Amino acid sequence: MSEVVKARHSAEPGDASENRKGREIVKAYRIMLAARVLEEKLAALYRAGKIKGGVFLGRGQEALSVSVGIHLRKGDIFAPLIRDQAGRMAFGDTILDTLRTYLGSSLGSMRGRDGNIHRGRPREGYYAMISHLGAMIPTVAGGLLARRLRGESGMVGATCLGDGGTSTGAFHEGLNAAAVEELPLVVAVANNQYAYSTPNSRQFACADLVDRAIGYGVAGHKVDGTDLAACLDVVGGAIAAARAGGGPQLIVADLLRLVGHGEHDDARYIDPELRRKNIGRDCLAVAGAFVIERGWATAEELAAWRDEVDTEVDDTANRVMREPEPDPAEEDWCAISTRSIEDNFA
Amino acid sequence: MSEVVKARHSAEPGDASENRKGREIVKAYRIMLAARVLEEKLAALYRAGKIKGGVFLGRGQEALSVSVGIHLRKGDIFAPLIRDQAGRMAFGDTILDTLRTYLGSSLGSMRGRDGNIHRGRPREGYYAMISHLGAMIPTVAGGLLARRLRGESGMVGATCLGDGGTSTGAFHEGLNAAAVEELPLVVAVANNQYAYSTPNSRQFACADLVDRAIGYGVAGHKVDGTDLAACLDVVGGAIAAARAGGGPQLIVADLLRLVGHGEHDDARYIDPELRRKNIGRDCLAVAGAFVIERGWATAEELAAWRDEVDTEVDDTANRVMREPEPDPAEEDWCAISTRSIEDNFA
Amino acid sequence: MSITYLDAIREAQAKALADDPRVFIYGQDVGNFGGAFKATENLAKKFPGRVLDSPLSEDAIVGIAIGAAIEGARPIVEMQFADFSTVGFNQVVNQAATLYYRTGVPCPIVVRLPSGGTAGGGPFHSQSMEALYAHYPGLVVLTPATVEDAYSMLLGAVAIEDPVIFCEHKLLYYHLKAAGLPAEATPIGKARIARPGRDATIVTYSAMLHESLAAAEEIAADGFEIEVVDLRSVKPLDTDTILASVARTGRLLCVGEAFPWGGVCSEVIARVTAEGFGLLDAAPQRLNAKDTPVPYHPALWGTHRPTASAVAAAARQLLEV
Amino acid sequence: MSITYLDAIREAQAKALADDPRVFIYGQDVGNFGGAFKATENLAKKFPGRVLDSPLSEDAIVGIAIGAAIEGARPIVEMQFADFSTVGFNQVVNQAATLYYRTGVPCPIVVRLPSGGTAGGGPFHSQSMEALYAHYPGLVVLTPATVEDAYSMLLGAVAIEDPVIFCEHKLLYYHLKAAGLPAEATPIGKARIARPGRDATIVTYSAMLHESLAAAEEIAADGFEIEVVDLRSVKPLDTDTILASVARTGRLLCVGEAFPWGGVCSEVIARVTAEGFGLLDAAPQRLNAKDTPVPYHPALWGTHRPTASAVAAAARQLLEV
Ligand SMILES: Cc1ncc(C[n+]2csc(CCOP(=O)(O)OP(=O)(O)O)c2C)c(N)n1
Ligand SMILES: Cc1ncc(C[n+]2csc(CCOP(=O)(O)OP(=O)(O)O)c2C)c(N)n1
Ligand SMILES: [Mg+2]
Ligand SMILES: [Mg+2]
Repeated sequence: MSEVVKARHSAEPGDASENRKGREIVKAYRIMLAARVLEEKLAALYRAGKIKGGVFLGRGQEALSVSVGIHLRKGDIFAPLIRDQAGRMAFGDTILDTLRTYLGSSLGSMRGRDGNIHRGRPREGYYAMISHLGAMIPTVAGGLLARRLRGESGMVGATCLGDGGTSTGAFHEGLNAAAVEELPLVVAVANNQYAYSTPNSRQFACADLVDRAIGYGVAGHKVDGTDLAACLDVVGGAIAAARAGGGPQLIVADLLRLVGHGEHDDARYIDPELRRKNIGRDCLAVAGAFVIERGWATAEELAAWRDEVDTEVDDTANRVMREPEPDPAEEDWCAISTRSIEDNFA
Repeated sequence: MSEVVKARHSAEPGDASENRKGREIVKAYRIMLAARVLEEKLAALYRAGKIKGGVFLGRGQEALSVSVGIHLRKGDIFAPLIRDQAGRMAFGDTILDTLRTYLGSSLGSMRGRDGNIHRGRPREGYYAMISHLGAMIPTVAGGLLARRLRGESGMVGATCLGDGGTSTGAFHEGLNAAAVEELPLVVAVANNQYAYSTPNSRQFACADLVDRAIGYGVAGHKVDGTDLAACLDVVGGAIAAARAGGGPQLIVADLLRLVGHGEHDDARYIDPELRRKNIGRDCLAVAGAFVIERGWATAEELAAWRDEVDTEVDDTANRVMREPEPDPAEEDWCAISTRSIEDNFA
Repeated sequence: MSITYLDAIREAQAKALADDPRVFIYGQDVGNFGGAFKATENLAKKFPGRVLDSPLSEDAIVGIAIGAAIEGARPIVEMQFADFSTVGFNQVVNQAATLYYRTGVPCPIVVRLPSGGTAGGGPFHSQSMEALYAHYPGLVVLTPATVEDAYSMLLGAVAIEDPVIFCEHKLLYYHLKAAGLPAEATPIGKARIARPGRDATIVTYSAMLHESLAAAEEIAADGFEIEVVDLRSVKPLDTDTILASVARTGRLLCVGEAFPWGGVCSEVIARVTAEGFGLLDAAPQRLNAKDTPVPYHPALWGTHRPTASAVAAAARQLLEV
Repeated sequence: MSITYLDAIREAQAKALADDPRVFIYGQDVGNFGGAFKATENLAKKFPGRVLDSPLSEDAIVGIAIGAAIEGARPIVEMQFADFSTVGFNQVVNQAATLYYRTGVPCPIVVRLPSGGTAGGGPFHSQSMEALYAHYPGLVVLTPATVEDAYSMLLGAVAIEDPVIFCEHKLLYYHLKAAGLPAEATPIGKARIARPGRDATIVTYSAMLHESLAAAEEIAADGFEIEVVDLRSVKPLDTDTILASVARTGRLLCVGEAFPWGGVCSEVIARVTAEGFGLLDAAPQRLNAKDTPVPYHPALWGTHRPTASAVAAAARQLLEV
């Protein structure tokens, strides 16, 4: 898997390139690890009945997700989707705010009005997804259009989607409109072979989802979603291409979701054959082994990193569980910002 | 342009093949001619203020349209769009019913409730389009699915669309779902370079709309929409492929609309360069010249055919203009068929 | 034997599939998986080839159902949540709802909408969309509140030739139970007196029936008898049954879980005041959810929606006028 | 100088573009062509790069506007016809309408809907969708009936931080004329007494204002003075102005062009009866279009919609009670 990466950095002297790559991968690995540990905590809290709302996890999809978040900069736009805990953290979301929304603290960014995967801070370029799949594609495109209209350049907007989400009209209209405007939009599709229980065979009939790129006139990229180095490379390349004016980029990563659709789901419908294939590898384990094999860290260091996050996650959860829940009596129950024209229902 | 056609029919002895082709082309030509004459009458009636509702014509698009209608059989489904007067007539629609809807006769198939391009007779497989572009694609797919579920086979469902219509979510969702079900659906796109005033450069960014086929896993076909023989051949091939179990077929015909978007529109926005190119040819004139050149008919015969339709159209219009308009007092103003549960507004 | 509201919906679909070869089911995850809420569990196995997983394409799902209906089939479509039907809205209101009026060909589709709020559901998994669909001519909009109605009204919905929006309440799926299923269907379009009374009428539907019944029970302790009318169908609306009740009680409170502007409650009040103004001893009142998106946090949600105690408070106020 | 309703809409957009660099226009054919109704004529030339033709993609159009608004822009979106906004419905009601409540970030988009019936428009080019949007929390829904309001309310719509559904009536585009444009804007959310009277109140909006004024004029010949209230905004609804009028007249007729179930009229009646029951001397009435799709044939359309004479008949009946 290092072949491609090496080729890309061939201008650098071998050692420097190797070191830089090592640092990048270790950084990404540690974010993946934090996301994984945090999500395991969320699952435990869910089983303990402590969570408000649903829990939908990204286990097995961290390599792709982190690769999107890590290549974005301040000033970029990111609209993560359901399974992007890793990408969110790479883009700056915190363990604290994650736990606050899941545990229903009134101090969370969404103040109890919305939560969990729907959280965001739009003013910081961190868009808050609506549930309707595909809807964030035109939204990010619009954010980019506005930035361009006011003279900005060099920014990128990225959003993630599942295989199922590619069947929505919103995906089609949004990507097509972005292509017409040549916007620096990156759409990363986590092709985890299922939409809830629906296998790809009932979702689309094309040989590969990346074949859609040509129909929009955008660049298409394929990547092994279980391979962190490959994801970092391909996603990094796509984001760089968008940033450089290459227009929209469609990335399709093949992988498997290693959990249920939500924590209520045992994912019995997943073909066990798939789990045994390359696609069924755990990207975190693969990345950890790779890091060790390359000598960028030792197994002991990896274990220590996990302990570190474990402690932070536990401490934060304990703290957040003592925070107040939102108080309906303190809510102003107004859905518009122009209070002077609020409608009154007697 | 005869190259492709010849190749397809090479199994037949040269003469027989040539004669069969001649008969098919002449038949198609005469339908195109009838559609053209009828539409010219509609334009004249529009200018005279006699039309109820709008007039949107298919001038320049008859070769493609007739090719779709002519290859469909009784028992097939056809959902024509805005510019399909020729295809409608090939599928069995009449001068009489066309004029009845445009002139607002109560005897028209839509009884004044809807009209003009929105007319149809769904019970006869002739679906009545709604205005929302793209919407008929899943509708036809659903009709085909129902037929298959009750054990029928060998049928085809076809619908037409413009370049602009391909940007709708409905196009994407409908074609994708049809591909998953491998339905015998044919979507014929009349790529007339503009959606109302919007040029393709503001509509999509792919090199060619037919490139979308691969993204759905369906067969794609390109054809010169100004060339009747080519249209008959390509559309006929696509319909035959669908009928034979080849799944959905996407046809993209390049052509130019030789009238305004509607009769209220002077189409000033159309690039005059395009008019001078091959794409700007009048398919009816091209087909007429071809018929004469091949010796399938003489110029005099062509003129006589036109006179014949002219007379029929004029006579029918005169007759229809004496027919009663719908009488609001006789309407039952009920939108559901189960009268017993009609809602009552005092 | 104890059967839930969800079981009733499943059984009705099983019966429809068994009785009528024209029936099929289409929607996301409805096949082998049996649907997000298990409303179609085992149906794919029992009726091979007639319970089909769709792509994630609400617009196409409804469009396909319409085409199938034109060809004489009787599709039942499941939206995974009512809220996602906004994406298939156009096909419902502009094609299904207009087909019969325009062409004379009816459009017998049933669109099942898992509706209403649950704790933690949030803005996109909690909506009550009956008013949106009822606004459009050409649709029948049903809102069963009981296990029996869930069963018989769904069978009724499949039986009629017109497009039906079938609003099932998710909160009732598992908790609401009955001893058995009705042998006879109540006719579509008839409301029902769920609790007789004489002092005031509460008109309601769906999950709010149960909050209203609880409120009536609570108030009964004070010696007031509240009559509770379960609309069952919001389009058509059984104005006669409502008027007859108001004639008995002279007081009207409408309770709905939907957003307040222009919902079922305002429609009921407009009809009662237009046709039964003289029957009213006090100003008719309504109680709806608050005019904000449905909040995700259970503590906020519990205040956003009308609860039994909020209904009781509103009813007490009405009784005091 | 004479300026039409359509001119006013164009001028308001020109002024918004000139005054505020954050404003841009996005929609089908709005660029060089100037829009299907010429509401943006010459604006692309005057404001290069700020009036953009979109693909034929209503869902993406609204989604793009929302994203732009998040980044501080003030997009004005044109739907070619209100009816086509059903395809962009989800983005409006689920993203634009919820954004502020959920995230605290406002969503200042304006969605212009060429609304209402015209002769020959038919089922898909004639709809009045104000009730659908008003039902959802988080939206402001404006329905200007005059040239002056079309101008000042559109400027007001661009100025506020919230998403505005701007329902322009196509029938008023060319025929309705005024001498000039107002210098001062009437505040958003205030209704207006369009004609003072004492015998009955007609509450109406958009094109129906003119039918209602004509009806009032007709009835004046019989010696009755009808007060006509032009709502201007249907969400928020200016209940105070309506109540004050009903307090003067004791009688209420609501007139709307939309479908009858659950529209503006039923909302107005529900509010008036809840808050002003004692003010009413007769049962409040409403007059809407018929409960079918809008027919295409002018002869049918003329009966489907309320006309001045239908309004006059309804008002006379109300006066006789
Ligand atoms: C428009 C829409 N329809 C239905 C749903 C309900 N839903 C939520 S997640 C999901 C499956 C998504 O599958 P995919 O896009 O492949 O993402 P994955 O869950 O596999 O990550 C569905 C159907 C939705 N969120 N939006
Ligand atoms: C969903 C939708 N949006 C907008 C319209 C309004 N409209 C009618 S025809 C048209 C242009 C269609 O262009 P195209 O699909 O290329 O067909 P053509 O008119 O060129 O034949 C538009 C925008 C519509 N009918 N449907
Ligand atoms: Mg998936
Ligand atoms: Mg076109």
